[in-house]
Amino acid sequence: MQKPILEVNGLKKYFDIKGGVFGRKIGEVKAVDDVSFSVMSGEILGIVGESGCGKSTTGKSILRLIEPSEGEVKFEDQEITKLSDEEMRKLRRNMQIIFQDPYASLNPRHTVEKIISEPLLIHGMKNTKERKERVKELLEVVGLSGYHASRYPHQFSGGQRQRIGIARALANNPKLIICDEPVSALDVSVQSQILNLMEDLRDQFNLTYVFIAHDLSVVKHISDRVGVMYLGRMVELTDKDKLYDDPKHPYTRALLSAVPLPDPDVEKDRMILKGDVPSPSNPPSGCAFHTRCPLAMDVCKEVRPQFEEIEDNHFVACHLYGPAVQ
Amino acid sequence: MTEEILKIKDLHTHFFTDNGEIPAVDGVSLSIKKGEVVGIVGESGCGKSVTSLSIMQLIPSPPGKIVSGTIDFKGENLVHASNKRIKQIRGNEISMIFQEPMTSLDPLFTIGNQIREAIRIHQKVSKKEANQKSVEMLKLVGIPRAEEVMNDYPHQLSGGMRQRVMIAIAMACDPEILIADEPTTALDVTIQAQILDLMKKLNEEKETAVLLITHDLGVVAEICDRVVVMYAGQVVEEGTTREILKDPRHPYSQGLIRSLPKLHEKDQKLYSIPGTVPKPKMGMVGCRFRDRCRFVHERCYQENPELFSLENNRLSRCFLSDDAEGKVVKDAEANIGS
Amino acid sequence: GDGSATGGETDDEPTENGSETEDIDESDATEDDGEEQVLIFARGGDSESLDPGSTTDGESSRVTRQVLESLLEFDKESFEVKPALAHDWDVSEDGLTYTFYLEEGVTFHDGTDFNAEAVKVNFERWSDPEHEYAFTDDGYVYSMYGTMFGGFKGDEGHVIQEINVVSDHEIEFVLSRPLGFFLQNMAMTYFAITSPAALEEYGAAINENPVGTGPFKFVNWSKDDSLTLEKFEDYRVEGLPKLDRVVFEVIPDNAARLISLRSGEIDIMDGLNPDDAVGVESDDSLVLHTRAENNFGYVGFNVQKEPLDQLEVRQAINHAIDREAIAEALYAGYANPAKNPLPPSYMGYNDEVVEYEYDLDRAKELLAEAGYEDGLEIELWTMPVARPYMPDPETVAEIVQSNLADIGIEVKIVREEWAPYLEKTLQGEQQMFMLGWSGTNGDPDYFLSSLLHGSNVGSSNRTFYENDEVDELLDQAKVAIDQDERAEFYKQAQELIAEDSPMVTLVHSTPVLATTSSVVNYVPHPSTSESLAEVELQN
Amino acid sequence: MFAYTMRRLLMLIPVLIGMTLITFSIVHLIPGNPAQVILGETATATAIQDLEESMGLNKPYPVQYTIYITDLLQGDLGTSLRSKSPISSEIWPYIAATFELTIFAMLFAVFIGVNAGIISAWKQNSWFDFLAMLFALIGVSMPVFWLALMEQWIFAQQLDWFPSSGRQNNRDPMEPITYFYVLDSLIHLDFARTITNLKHLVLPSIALGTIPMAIIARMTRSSMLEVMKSDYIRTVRAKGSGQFLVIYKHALKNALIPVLTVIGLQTGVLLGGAILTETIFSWPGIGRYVYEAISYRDYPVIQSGILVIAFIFVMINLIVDLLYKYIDPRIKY
Amino acid sequence: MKVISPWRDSFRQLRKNRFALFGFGIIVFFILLGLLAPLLTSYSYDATDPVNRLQPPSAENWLGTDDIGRDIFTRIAYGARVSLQVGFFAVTGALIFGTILGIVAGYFGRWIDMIISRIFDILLAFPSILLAIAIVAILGPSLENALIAIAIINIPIFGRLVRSKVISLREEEFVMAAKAQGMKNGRLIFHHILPNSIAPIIVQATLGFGTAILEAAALGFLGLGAQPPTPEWGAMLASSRAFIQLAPWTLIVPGVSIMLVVLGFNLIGDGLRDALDPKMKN
Ligand SMILES: Nc1ncnc2c1ncn2[C@@H]1O[C@H](COP(=O)(O)OP(=O)(O)OP(=O)(O)O)[C@@H](O)[C@H]1O
Ligand SMILES: Nc1ncnc2c1ncn2[C@@H]1O[C@H](COP(=O)(O)OP(=O)(O)OP(=O)(O)O)[C@@H](O)[C@H]1O
Ligand SMILES: [Mg+2]
Ligand SMILES: [Mg+2]
Repeated sequence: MQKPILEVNGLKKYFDIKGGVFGRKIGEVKAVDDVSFSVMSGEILGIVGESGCGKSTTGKSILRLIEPSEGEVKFEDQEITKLSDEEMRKLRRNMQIIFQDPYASLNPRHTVEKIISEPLLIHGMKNTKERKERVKELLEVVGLSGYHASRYPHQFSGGQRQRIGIARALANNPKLIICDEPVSALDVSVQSQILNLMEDLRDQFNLTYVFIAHDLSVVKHISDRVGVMYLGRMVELTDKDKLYDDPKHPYTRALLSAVPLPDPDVEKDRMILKGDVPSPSNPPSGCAFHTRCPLAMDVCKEVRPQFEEIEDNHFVACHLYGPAVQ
Repeated sequence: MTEEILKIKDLHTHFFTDNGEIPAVDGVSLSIKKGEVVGIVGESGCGKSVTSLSIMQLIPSPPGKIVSGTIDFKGENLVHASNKRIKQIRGNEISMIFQEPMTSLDPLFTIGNQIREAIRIHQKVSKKEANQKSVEMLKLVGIPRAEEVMNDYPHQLSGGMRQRVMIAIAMACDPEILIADEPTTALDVTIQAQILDLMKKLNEEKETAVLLITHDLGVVAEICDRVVVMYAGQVVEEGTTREILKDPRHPYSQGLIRSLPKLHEKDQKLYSIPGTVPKPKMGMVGCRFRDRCRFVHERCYQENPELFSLENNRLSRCFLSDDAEGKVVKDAEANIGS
Repeated sequence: GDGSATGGETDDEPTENGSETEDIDESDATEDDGEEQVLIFARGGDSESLDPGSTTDGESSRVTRQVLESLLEFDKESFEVKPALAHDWDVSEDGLTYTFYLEEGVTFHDGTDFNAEAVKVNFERWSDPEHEYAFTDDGYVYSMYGTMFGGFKGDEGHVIQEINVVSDHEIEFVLSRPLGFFLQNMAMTYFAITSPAALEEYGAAINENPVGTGPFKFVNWSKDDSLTLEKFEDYRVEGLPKLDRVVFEVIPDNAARLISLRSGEIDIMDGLNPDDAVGVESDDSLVLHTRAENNFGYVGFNVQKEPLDQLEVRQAINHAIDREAIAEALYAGYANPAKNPLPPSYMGYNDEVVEYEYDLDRAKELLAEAGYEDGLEIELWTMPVARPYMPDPETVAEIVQSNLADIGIEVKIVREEWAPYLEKTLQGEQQMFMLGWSGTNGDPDYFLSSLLHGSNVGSSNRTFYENDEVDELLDQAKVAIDQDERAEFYKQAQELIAEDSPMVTLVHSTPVLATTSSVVNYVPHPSTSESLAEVELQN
Repeated sequence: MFAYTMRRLLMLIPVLIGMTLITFSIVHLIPGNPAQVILGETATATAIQDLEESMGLNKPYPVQYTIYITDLLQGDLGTSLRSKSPISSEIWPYIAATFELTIFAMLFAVFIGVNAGIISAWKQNSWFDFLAMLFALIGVSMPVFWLALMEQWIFAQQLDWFPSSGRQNNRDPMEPITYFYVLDSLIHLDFARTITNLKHLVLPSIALGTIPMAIIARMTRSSMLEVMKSDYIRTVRAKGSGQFLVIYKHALKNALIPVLTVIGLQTGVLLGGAILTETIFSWPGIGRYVYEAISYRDYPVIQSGILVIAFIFVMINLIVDLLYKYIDPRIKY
Repeated sequence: MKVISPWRDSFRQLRKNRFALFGFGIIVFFILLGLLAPLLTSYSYDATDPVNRLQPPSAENWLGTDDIGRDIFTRIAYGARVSLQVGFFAVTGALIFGTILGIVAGYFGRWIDMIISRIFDILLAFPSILLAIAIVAILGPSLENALIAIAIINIPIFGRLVRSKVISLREEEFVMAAKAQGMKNGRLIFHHILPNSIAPIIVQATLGFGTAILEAAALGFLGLGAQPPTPEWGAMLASSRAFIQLAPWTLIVPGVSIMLVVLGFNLIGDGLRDALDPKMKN
C-alpha cells in the first residue's frame, strides 16, 4: 500500500462565542471535533455531510487557513501545524484549495492572467514571458483558451470561472488539492464537465484530492474512499463501494436513503430522519446522532463512540458495532 | 380525465433593462389539472421562476412585463385581471412558496402573525379564530409544539421548519394550486426528504394541484406526475415523469439525464453537454440548443422549431421529433447513443 | 412695607422668592394702572457674575448697576461724581481721609438695613483675601479693587489703610497716600454694596443671588438666555423705579438683535452696527442713541522690535494711515479720528497736539530716512473680537493693510484668538497690533497710565513704550488732588507721547444703540452701565 | 437585554477615560490663559497672577488631571472659572435647551424625512420622487448656518411669521421647572405660552432639522427600495395583501433599521454641533456653552461640557442599539 | 468579446448618469472659475474701495460689492480656489491616514484593532465641529490649521469604513484563495484587499469633499479658518453677516456658491455609488 500523503489526527477547531457582561467567551462552536483520517498519494478522498457539519472547516484547517485548535496535520510526514508563517507560506505551493463559489473566489479586479500568474510569481517565477507562457498552458489544460487571459472574471460563466480557479490551483504543480464543494454551485450540465475535468487532471498530474461535497452522488462518482461527517465528527469512513452498498452507521443509511433518485423505477424503503441537526455550539452528549437515530440505545446518550476500524478499511463511530453490543 | 384549472398559452415575459430587452420567458405554454403535480425542470436562468411569478402577477415591474400570452385560471385570464381580483386570488386560490426559506419570512414578525395575516387577508374571521386556524395549519405541516412556535420569530427556526411554515402559510386558505419554486434546493437532503414527503401528503389529502419548480430530476421523479423541461425561456419537452426520465426525446433532456452521476450504478465516465446555456436575447432564430446539440443540422439554424406533438400527448421542441425526421432520430441515436 | 415683609429671611430659594413677589406685583399692577411695564434689554453676551466686585465684565456691571448701588454714582451722561448711598462726603486737607455720610432708612432687598458696617464688610471682603466672605477658595478674585486701589491688604501699594465706622451712618476711609481719583473710584459699579446678610446666606453662590439696595431686585437668571429683575418697592428714591420689570436678554448676533427690535420683541438693543444706524434713524418706530465717547482704538507699535524701534518708521506709518476714511467708512460716521490716547471729553485732553496728517509723501520721506526706501514687511496683529472701540477689527486691518501698501510696506495680517492674542501681545511677540481701551471711572489716569506708563510694561502697556519724562508726569498727576493741576500734567504727557508716536491713534468711537420709540428717559452712559430707574414705556 | 445594557455601559468606561484624557490634553494644549481672557485687555499683571493662582492653574498637569478625575468620580464637574458657579448646577439648563431643540428638530426631520422617503420609494421615478430627492440633495449640500440666516431673514424679518430668537417671550418669562420650556408651560397649564414657545422653536428646529431630514429621506428611500426587493416582501404580496399593508407594516419596519442608525447619529451630531444655529437663534444650548468656554479658556467648562456631550451621544447610541433589539428580534446579546 | 475592466465598466455607467454629469459640470465650472479668475475679472480680490461699499449687482460689479467695496464676483472666483483646495487637501489627508489606520486595524486585528477602534470611537463621540474648533484653538486660526482639523475629524470616518471593508474582505474566498497561494501580507493587502475596498473609499472621498468644504465654511464663519483678506466663502458669509438687511446679495452669493459646489460633489458621489456598487451590476 502507498504511503499516506496527508495524515490528520485528532483535529479540532472550536470557534469562541462571545457574550455576557464582559464580552467574555461564553461558549464555543465545536465546528470540528476530533477528526482523524489519512489520504493516500494519488487517491481521492470524499467527505460528505450536511450543511454546517464542519466539512469546510476541516478543509481549511488542514491548510491552516484557519488555525486548528488542536490535533496534528502531517503533510508528507511533516507536521505542519507547528510551522512558522514563512515555512508554511513556502509549503503552500504543494497544497492548494478550490472553493465552492466560483463568483467569490476570484478577485473581481484582476484579469485572468494576473489571477493565474500570481502564484507563479510569489513562488519564484520572476520572468514575465515565462509566466505568460505558463498561464496560456494552464488555461488550455483546463479547457479554456489563451485569449481568455486578458479578460476579467465577470465576463465568464460559472463553469468557466471554476476552471480558472482550478488553473490557479494547478499553477505550481501541487501535490494535494482540497476541493471544497467545487461543483455544488454549478448547473448539472456544467457540473459533469467539471467533474470530468478534475478526473482527467488527477490522472494527468498525479494529484491527490480531498473532495468535499454534500451531494452523495457526486462524491460517490469521483472518490475512491468516502468519509461521512455529522456535527463536527467523522462517523464513517471507507471505500466508496462498501459505503454505498453496505453502510454501517445509521446516519449514513438515512443519508443514502434520503437522496432522491432520478429513476421512477427504483423502489426505496425510505428512512426519514426526524427533526433537525442540533447546534454545534451545544452538541448532544454521547453520540451526537442519538437525538435523531432510530436505533439509539441508552449507551448512545452517555458514551461517545470511538471511531474504529470494524472491518478491513471500514471505520465507524457507532455503538452498534462497539464492544457494548457485541 | 379531470379538467385543466390553469392553462398558460404562449406566455412572453420580458425584462426591459439597460442592456436591452431580455425575453426571459419566450412563448411558454403549459397546463395543470386539478390535483395534479407538475414539475418544471431546467437549468439556472431558463425562466422557471419568471414563469411562476408571471402566474402570480408578481413580476417586478419595472423592469419586467408580460408582453403577450394568456394565463387562464378557471376561465379567467389573469394577465388582464384587475388588481383587486389578483389580490383575491393570490394566497387564496393560487399560492406560492419560494426557494429561500431563510429569507422568505419577514424577520421582524412572529410566525403566528405571518400565518394569521395570510388568513385574515382573505377570510373575515376574528383574531382568535385566525389563531386557531394557524395552529391547525402548523400542526398539519408537522411542526411540533405548534402553539409555542406561533410566538417564535423566523430566525429561531431551522431552515426545514421555516419551509414548513411557508407551506403552512401557502396552504392556509386551501388554494387550488400551490406553486413551489425550488422549495428544497436550500435544504439538506434529509430535510428535503421530509419536505417532499409533506408536499406529497398535502397533495393527496387536499387535492391541491402543485406546480413544482426544480432543477433536480431526482425530486421530479419523487413526486411529479408530469414534467415540463425548459431551456432558455422555452418549453422543450413535456410528458409524464416516467416517459421523460426513461425515454427523453429532446437532445437536451437526454443530455441532462445522462450527465447526472448515478448513485446506484457503477461508475463510468460522465456524459457532459458541451458549452453553456445561451443568455436569452431578442430575435433569436433557430433552435436555442443547437450549439450544444450533437444532432445539430442545417435546419436548426434556419427555423424555430415548434413543439411537436408525439404519442401520449407528449411534446418535444426538436426537428427530430418532426414526423418527417422521426427516423433520423432513431438512427442517430442508434449510432451515437451506445 | 409688604415688599420687605416677604423678603429673604424665610425663603432660602431665590426662585421661590421671585415667584411669590411676582404674584403680589401682578395684583398691584392691576390695581394701579393696568399695564405691567416690562422692559427688555437685549445684548450680545451674558453677564459673567452678579457679584460686581469679583468681575470686570461690562455685561455684569450693566445688570448689577440696577440691583446694587455704590456710595457715589456718576452723572447720567458723564463721569461727574454724584451722591448715591452716601448723600455727602468730606475730604481732609492732606487728601488722606475721606468721610462719607450715608443715607438713612435704606434697606437691602432682603429687608436688612443698610449702614456703615455693611460698607465696611464689603470693602474688607474685597481687600482681604482671608476675609470670611472673600470666597478665595471658590475662585473669587477682586481684580478691579486691586487695580483701582493699588493692591490688596498687606500689599505695599495698597491705598486704603483703614476703614473706620464712625457711626451707623458715617464711615471714614484713611489712605496711605493721596489718590487723585479716589472719589471717581467710589462711584464705580464694581464697588457696589452687597447685603452682608446675603453674603452670609448665599456664601459663594452670591454671584447668582445679588442682594443690594438698587431700584430693582433680582428674580431669576437663565444663563445665556434671560435675566429678570423686578421693581424694588422700597427703593430709597420715591417714585422710582418706573418699570415693573426689566429683562436682560442675550441675543449674540447683532443682526438678529436688530430683527428682534424691529418686531418689537425687545425694547433696547445694545451694540448696533454703525451701518444700520441710518436705517434705524429713518424708522419712526425706532430711536437711535449714542453713548458719549469713552474709548480709544489704536494700532500699537512694539517699540522694542525692529523696525518699529525707529521713530521715523513709526511716524511714517502714522502719516500713511487715513484715519478720516476709517472713521467715516467703517463707523458710518459714529467715530472721530483720534489724535490723543484719551477721549476728548476727558479732563486734561490736549487739543493742541498736532495730529499726523494723512500725507503719503511725508510718509515715504520718513521711511527713506529710516533706510527703508525699498519698502519693508511688517506683521499686523488683528484682534479676533469686536470691541466697542473697534466693532469690526478685521476690516480696519484690511484698510490699514492697503493704506500701508501705498508707501511700500507690505503688511502681513496675523490673527490669534482672543486669549492668546492678549497673552502674546503682553509678552511682546507682536510688531504692530490693534487694540483699544475703554474708560470705567472717567479718569484720564485710567487711560494714560495703563497704556503708556513704563511700569505697566508687561501688563497693560503693550507698546513697551517707556519714557521717564512721561512716567514722571503721570505719577505726579496721580497723587495731585487739585484737578487743574492734574489736567496740566496730563496735557504735557500727551505732547510727549504724540512726538514719540508709540501708536497710531485711530479713533474714538461713539457706540450706537437703538430703542423702540416707546422707551422714554433712557440715557446711555459712557461707562456702558446706566441706571434704568427712570426709564418708562409709553405707547 | 440587561446584560447587554450593562456590557455596553461597561464598554463605555475606557471610551470615557480616553475622552477625559483627550479633553484634558486638548484643553491644556490650547494656548492662552483663562485669567488673561477673563480680565481682558485692561488687566494688570498682578491681577492676572492672582486670578491664576486662585484658579489652581499653576499646578502641574498630572496633579490637575488627578484632581479633575477624582472630582469627576464624585460627580463633581468642577467650577466654571468665569462664572465661579459649579458646572453641575449650571449645565442643566443648557442641556435642556439643546435637548428641547434637538427633539423638535428630529421630530421634524423624522416625520418629513421618513414619509418623503417612503413615498419616494413607493412612487419610484415619479415627479414626487424626483423633487423630493432633489430637495434632499440640496438639503445635505447647504451650510446649516447659512440656511439659518436665510430663514431668519425671510421668515422672521421679511414676513414676521415667527420670532427670530430666543426660547420664549421674555417680556413675560416663566418660572422654569425642568428647563424644557414647552414642557414647563404645560406643567404650568399655560397653553397660550405653549403656543408661543412652540413658535420660538419653529425656525431653529427647521434649520437644524433640514440636514438630518434630507439624510433620513435619502436613507429611508434607498432602504425601502432595498427591502421592497426582498423575498419576504414578495411573500407578503403572494399572500394577496394590499400595497398599504406591504409598505407600512412589513417594508417600513424592516427599512427602519438602518434609518434608526442615521437618526441616532444625527441626534448626536445635533447635540454638540449646533453651535452656529444656537448662536444665530440665540438659543442658550450646550454647544454654545462649550464654544464660549473655549474662547474664554474656561478649562473646567470645556472639559466637562465636552465630556457631557460625548456621554449623551454615547448614551443615544446605546438607546438606538436597545431600540434595535426592540424592533429586530434577531439581535442577540 | 471586448475586454471590459470593472473600472471601465463603472465609468461607462457613470457617464450614463445625468445627475452625476450635472454635478461634474458644476465642479468643472467652479474649477475653471478658480483657474481663470485673473482673466475673468479686472479687480483684485483684496482691493478695498470703501466708497463703493455694499453696491448691488451691476454691470461693473456683476455680483455687487461687499462692505469694504471689494468685488464679490472676484472674491467668489478666487474663493473657488480656496474651497476646492481645502476639500482636496483635507480629504486627501484624511484618506491617507484613515486608510492606513483602517487597514492596520482591520487586517491585523487583535489588540492593534482594539486600540485603533477605541481611538476612532472616542474621536467620533465628540461632535466633529467642536473637535475641529478645539484643534484650531490649539493650532491657531488659519486656513492651513482649519484644513488640518478637518482632516483629523475625517480620519475616523475613513478609518472605520476601510476597517469594516477590510474585515469583510478578509473573509472573502478570493482573499482566502490568495492566502492559500502563499502570498505575503503586503501583497495580499495591496493587490487584493485595497483594490477591492477602493470603491466605497472613492465614494466617501467624493462626498467627503463636500462635507470638508462645508466644515471649512463653518470654521471660516466662526473666524477660525481662512484669514482676511483670503476670499474664503465661509469667512465672506461671516463678514457680511451684519448686512443681510442692507445688502442681502453679500450673503446669498457665497451661500449659494458653497451649496452648488457641495451639491456637485454629492451628485458625483451618488453617481459613483451607483456605478461602483457591485449590487447594481449584472
Ligand atoms: N468563523 C467562524 N466563527 C464561528 N463559527 C463558525 C465559523 N466558521 C464556521 N463556523 C461554524 O462551524 C460549523 C461548521 O462550519 P463549516 O463551514 O465547516 O460547515 P460545512 O460543513 O462546510 O457546511 P456547508 O455545507 O454549509 O458549507 C458551523 O456551525 C458554522 O456555523
Ligand atoms: N429582475 C430581472 N431583471 C432582469 N432580468 C431578469 C430579472 N429576473 C430574471 N431575469 C432574467 O430572466 C431569466 C430567467 O430567470 P429565472 O429566475 O426565471 O430563472 P430560473 O430558471 O428560475 O433560474 P434558477 O434556477 O437560477 O432560479 C434570467 O436569464 C434572468 O437574467
Ligand atoms: Mg462549507
Ligand atoms: Mg429560480
